[in-house]
Amino acid sequence: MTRFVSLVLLPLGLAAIGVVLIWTFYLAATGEAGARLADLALARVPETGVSNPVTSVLLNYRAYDTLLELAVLLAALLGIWSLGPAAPGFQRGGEILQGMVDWFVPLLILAAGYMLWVGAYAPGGAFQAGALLGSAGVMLALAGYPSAGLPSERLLRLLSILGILAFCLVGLVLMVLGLGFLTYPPELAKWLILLIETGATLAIGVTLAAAYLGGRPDHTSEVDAP
Amino acid sequence: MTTTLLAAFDILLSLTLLALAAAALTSAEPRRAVILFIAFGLVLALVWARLRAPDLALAEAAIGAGLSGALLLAATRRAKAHTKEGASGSPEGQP
Amino acid sequence: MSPDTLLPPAIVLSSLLPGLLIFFLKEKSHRLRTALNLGGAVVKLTLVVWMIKGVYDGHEFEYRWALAPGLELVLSADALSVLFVALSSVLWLVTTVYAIGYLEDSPNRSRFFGFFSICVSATVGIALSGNLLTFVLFYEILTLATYPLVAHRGTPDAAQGAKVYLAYTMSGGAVLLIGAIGLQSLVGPVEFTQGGILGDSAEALRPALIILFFVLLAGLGVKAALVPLHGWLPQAMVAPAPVSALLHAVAVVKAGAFGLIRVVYDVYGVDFAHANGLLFALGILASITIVYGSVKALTQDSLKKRLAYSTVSQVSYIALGASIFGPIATIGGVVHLVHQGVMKITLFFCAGNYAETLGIHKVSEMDGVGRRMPLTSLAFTVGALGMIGVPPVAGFVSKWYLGLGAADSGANWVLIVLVASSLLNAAYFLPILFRAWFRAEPGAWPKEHARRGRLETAGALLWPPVITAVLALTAGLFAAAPFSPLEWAALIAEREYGR
Amino acid sequence: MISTQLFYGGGGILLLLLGLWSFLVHAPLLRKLIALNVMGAGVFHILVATAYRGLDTPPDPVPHALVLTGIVVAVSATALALAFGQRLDRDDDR
Amino acid sequence: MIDSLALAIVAPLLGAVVVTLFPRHAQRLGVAAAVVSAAAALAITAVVWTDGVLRSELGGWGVPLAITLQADGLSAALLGMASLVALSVSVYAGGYFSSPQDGERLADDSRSRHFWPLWLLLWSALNGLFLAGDLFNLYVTLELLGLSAAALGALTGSREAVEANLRYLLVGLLGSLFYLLGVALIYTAYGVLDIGLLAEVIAPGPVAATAMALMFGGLLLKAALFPMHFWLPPAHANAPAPVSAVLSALVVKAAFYLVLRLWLDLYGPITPLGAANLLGLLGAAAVLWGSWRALRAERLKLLAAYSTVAQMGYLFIGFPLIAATAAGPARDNLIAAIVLLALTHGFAKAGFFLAAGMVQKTAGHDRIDNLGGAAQGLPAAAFTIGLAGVALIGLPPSGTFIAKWILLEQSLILGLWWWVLVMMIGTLLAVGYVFRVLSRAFNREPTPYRFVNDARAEIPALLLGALSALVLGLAAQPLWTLLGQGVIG
Repeated sequence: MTRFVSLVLLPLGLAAIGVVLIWTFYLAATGEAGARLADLALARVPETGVSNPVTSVLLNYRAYDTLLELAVLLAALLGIWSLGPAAPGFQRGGEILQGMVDWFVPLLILAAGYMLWVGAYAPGGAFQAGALLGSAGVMLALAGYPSAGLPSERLLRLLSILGILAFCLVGLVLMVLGLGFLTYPPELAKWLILLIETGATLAIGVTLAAAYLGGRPDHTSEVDAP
Repeated sequence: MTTTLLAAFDILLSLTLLALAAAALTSAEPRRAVILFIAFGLVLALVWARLRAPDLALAEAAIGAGLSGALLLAATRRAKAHTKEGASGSPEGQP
Repeated sequence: MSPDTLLPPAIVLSSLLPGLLIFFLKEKSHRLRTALNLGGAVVKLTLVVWMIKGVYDGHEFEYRWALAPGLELVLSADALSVLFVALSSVLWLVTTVYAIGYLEDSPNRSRFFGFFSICVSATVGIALSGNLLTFVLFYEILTLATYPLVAHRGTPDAAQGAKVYLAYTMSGGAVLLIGAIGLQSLVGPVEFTQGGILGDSAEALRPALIILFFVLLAGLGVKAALVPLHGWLPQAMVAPAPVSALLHAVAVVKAGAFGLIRVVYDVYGVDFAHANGLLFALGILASITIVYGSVKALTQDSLKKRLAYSTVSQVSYIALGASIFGPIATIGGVVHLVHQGVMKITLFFCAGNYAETLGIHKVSEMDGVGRRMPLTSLAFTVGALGMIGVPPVAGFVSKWYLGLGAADSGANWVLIVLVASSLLNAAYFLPILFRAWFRAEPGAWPKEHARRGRLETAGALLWPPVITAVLALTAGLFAAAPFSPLEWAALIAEREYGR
Repeated sequence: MISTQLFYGGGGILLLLLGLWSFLVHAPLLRKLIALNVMGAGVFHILVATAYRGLDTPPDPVPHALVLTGIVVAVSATALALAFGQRLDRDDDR
Repeated sequence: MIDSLALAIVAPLLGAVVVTLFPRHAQRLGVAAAVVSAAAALAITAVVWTDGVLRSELGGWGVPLAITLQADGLSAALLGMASLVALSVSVYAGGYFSSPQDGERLADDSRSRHFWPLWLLLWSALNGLFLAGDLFNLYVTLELLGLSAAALGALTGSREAVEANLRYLLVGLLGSLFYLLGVALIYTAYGVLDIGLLAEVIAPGPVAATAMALMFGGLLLKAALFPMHFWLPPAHANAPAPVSAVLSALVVKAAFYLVLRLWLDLYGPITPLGAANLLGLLGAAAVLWGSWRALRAERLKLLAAYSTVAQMGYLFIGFPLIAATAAGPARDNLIAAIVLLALTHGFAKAGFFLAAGMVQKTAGHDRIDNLGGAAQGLPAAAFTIGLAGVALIGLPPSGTFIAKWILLEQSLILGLWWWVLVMMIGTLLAVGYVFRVLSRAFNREPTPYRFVNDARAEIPALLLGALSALVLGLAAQPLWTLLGQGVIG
């Protein structure tokens, strides 16, 4: 009976929904929306301080979305920490993996730096860079480093909020200066974005690596005992 | 000519994508499902590169396929360890 | 805002604020609590006296507060509301004194007196309601505030009684709410107006209006304990005696009866109600209740239960008065609002005294109690004779006007009801009096408490029934004096009939 | 260009439905998470298709930015859900 | 120029940052951040009240490129309620997590550390959601809300709590995806994300209808509208009391707010009556089913959770009434009544859960049938439950009474008597479940009567109860003034 539902009835229902969705998507795509926001967004890219349009949107037009997104990452990390300590570390990887890691991790970190810088005018940016940093952490964890190369808890906490902190401080300072929250002056935009992106990259990197460990770093007790 | 070629490419890519998705979703063996999911993510990155979204292709490859995949893989490993040890799991479960 | 505007809310607040403060008092703060209780009661009484004089002189007391667009809280005073306010304020003062004595050294008094004060505030609010919304609002608050009093003792009996009470009154409240909103959705905000509010719209909406009348009747009938909605009242007698006094005389059943009077006279208008047979239906219902309550009272051995069924019966005199077309019967009904209250509270105080002093709960245990507790028994006798309708106690006056009004409007069947009911009253009260005065004292009382002082029981328990008994006598003897309940009821009837 | 949009948009919808089916049918947490991720990928795919404006015109950067945000949210949620699962497993072990 | 809208979101966010940085001082810093956050949000409510709608286009790009924040009367009303509830919960939490409890696993100190940053993130998401004027931005706030809420709900650490909140997390993600799909469709069709701009161009038709179905579907899942409520009772009943309060009073309310917002701003005018009737029908089912289950619940917090299911139902019964009423004062009254209902329930349910937490802590459990002594020994908590109960039932003088009166009156005027029937049955069932609890406060054993036993926990709860049962009922008129800013009139 359940098999019948899951293999016949449900797919039939979903297929019906699919037909409606495809039809409406067809209507939507062929309707009169035209260029949508594309032309406007592209036209003003030169004013944003970066030349990669996606970065313009992420860090300038819709920077506020990105701020909240960093908050989502932080929430996930804090949630993971609240659920308990990390699982016991993996067994130390073999010699070959060790050797690879010694090569690979510095390379990933370098690549992350490059990705961060290049994001201003070419594909890349804080998220991709942060992801590379996070991958470096995953590598280290796989190779058997129990803390995935992450620093002490105090520093880890600092790094994980760096993106939000940079965003909020820049936003508030600009607001107090009378420009409005997250309204960059064009001549400074490039550097402010880079500043925020640097913070965000570090935050994303450590967050993803810490999330991979799946729990509070196990040196909690020694660092943060009351 | 190029349009036809492109169309063929589009169809091939999409079919691969859907096939990988379907395979990942129907695979009952966790590890296999996750590996198929990673492959799916990588092909998706390729499709997005084709759709002129290189930023997204990079992000999907690194985050969607890479890190999510790594997270899920780690979970399968833990789950395996858990089912091995968990056979004798005590019911009270309180420290 | 002039004093005239603020007087009605001030009367409500005079008991509400002390009540709220009392909740926060520690159990031991006996004096402060007593001071708040009595202070509130005295302030309230003073304000009420001021209001009586004002209404008599034709002042308009009206306070309006917008709750939401189209929904107004209106507190105002007309002759009818002043009558009810005066009744509840006087009896509240007496009951507070009684309750202080009754609950001496028992637990959770802060909780008790807090809700007790809210109860009276709600009753006064009902009395002063200037529109149906306000009436419903205070009516529901009254239900809510009496629940903790009924449940106060925490025994399984009390829990059960409270549950039944709640089930009845909340359902009644819901029905009343529907009726009130239904009426408002038809004719707009329902402001109580002498002669009714329907005016020209009445004919077009007649069927809906008639249905709504019965909906309102069902809602109000629960508190007024009309048969078959009376079931909660005998069950609720498990409450402490001062609460019974409150339920039966001061607040709850009175709120229902008062609501019926309001709906008949100031919402529908007596002419419309008469023309469409609504009065007749109400009269039938009231008559059935009167007879049924009395018959049930006959067989109760529990003293409080017998008194409870007596209430079922007696409160319906008020409804009966409202249901007879003509000012004389109206006088009888309205004045019974006061008379029944004064007499019934006396009876419950006395029942409480018997229970507290000698442990007597049953009629069959009352042999010779008159000699042991003469003052209490004297008060009880006055109340009982009044209920039967023996002159010169107040009850006689009510019945006299009811009968006269019925004869005057040609409703002779009502006379039969009155006579039958009086005979039944006599049948269940006279044996009690006989036992109390003419039977010999038993060897030992069921559970006699140590005597305190020279009096037959504690002073705070003894004087309230004596005072209310004297009031019941006075109201009968000096019925024709100015500002007597009867005169006031006549004023109300005159204004309602506009003649 | 419209046809490409429609083609890939349709693909996105199919992914979404496949994922939804799997989410509803399969109980294990891991499979539910893969299903949610495939569903998310479907929605992102639709946005990427919407952004596409042909080989010669630069695409709309706004949906791209939205998708980037979405990807990060998705990985955060996956990580958190896995931590929940891990916690439950650990409780079983004890 | 101070952008008070951005400030209301940044204040709790920075608070979360600070408590993350200094976990050892989480308690003190957290309460301080709560005070600042509440002040920032209440300032918005006050300014909207006096000066009208506030609007801010972040980044200085102007619509359609920029994300707008907007506070009209509706946002301001919910923001105000949320701030007061959140502040009370913060004060309460300060005491709650600092004393040991039965059945809790994590050390309390560590629970407090985890509570504060997540809670402030959740608060930030709430403020962001109430102020957002952009469809995609709403998606991000929804995700932030969902993730932090699920993590907070699992803080008790019991297996039931973790399981229930994992389910809540997954359901929330599914809902968000539906919502996002709707947004994608909207963007494909209309090319804008700003709600104000979209309102100008959106037209009735299959695209708008499908987008609405998708977005509403996702949001209703999050609002736990029957039959999508299955996740709520276990998640809310097993969370720590201050978290339960937030989840029931604010988080589901946020999803409802969004439905109402989209309905009023976008979809109401272009949607057939049938859709509104469907919402009403589900609402009615929620009222009946939720109340019934609350009546049968054995645990106090489970009862409260089912009551939330029921109370959310009332809110949705408003939609068919709004849809059937022509624009004008009557419709405005309905809208205001629904908002009033939502606000009252927010205060009442928060107070209820906080008080329930006190009772549970004292008794060591929350099985209703065995609560006697604990309830009588905690007059303030019992009183709070009483006040909140008055509001849940809809007795005067609670805000619910006024709101229900308006809803009932309009139903009768429209001749839609079946909604009346549902509301009255729900009300009577609520009498049943509320008094089932209250009857436990009357016990034979005398207890040393002290009204307030733990001021830090009881006073906030009591104030919330009083707000719902007294203030909102007797002083609801200002809500009409507030909603007059851009919503009604």
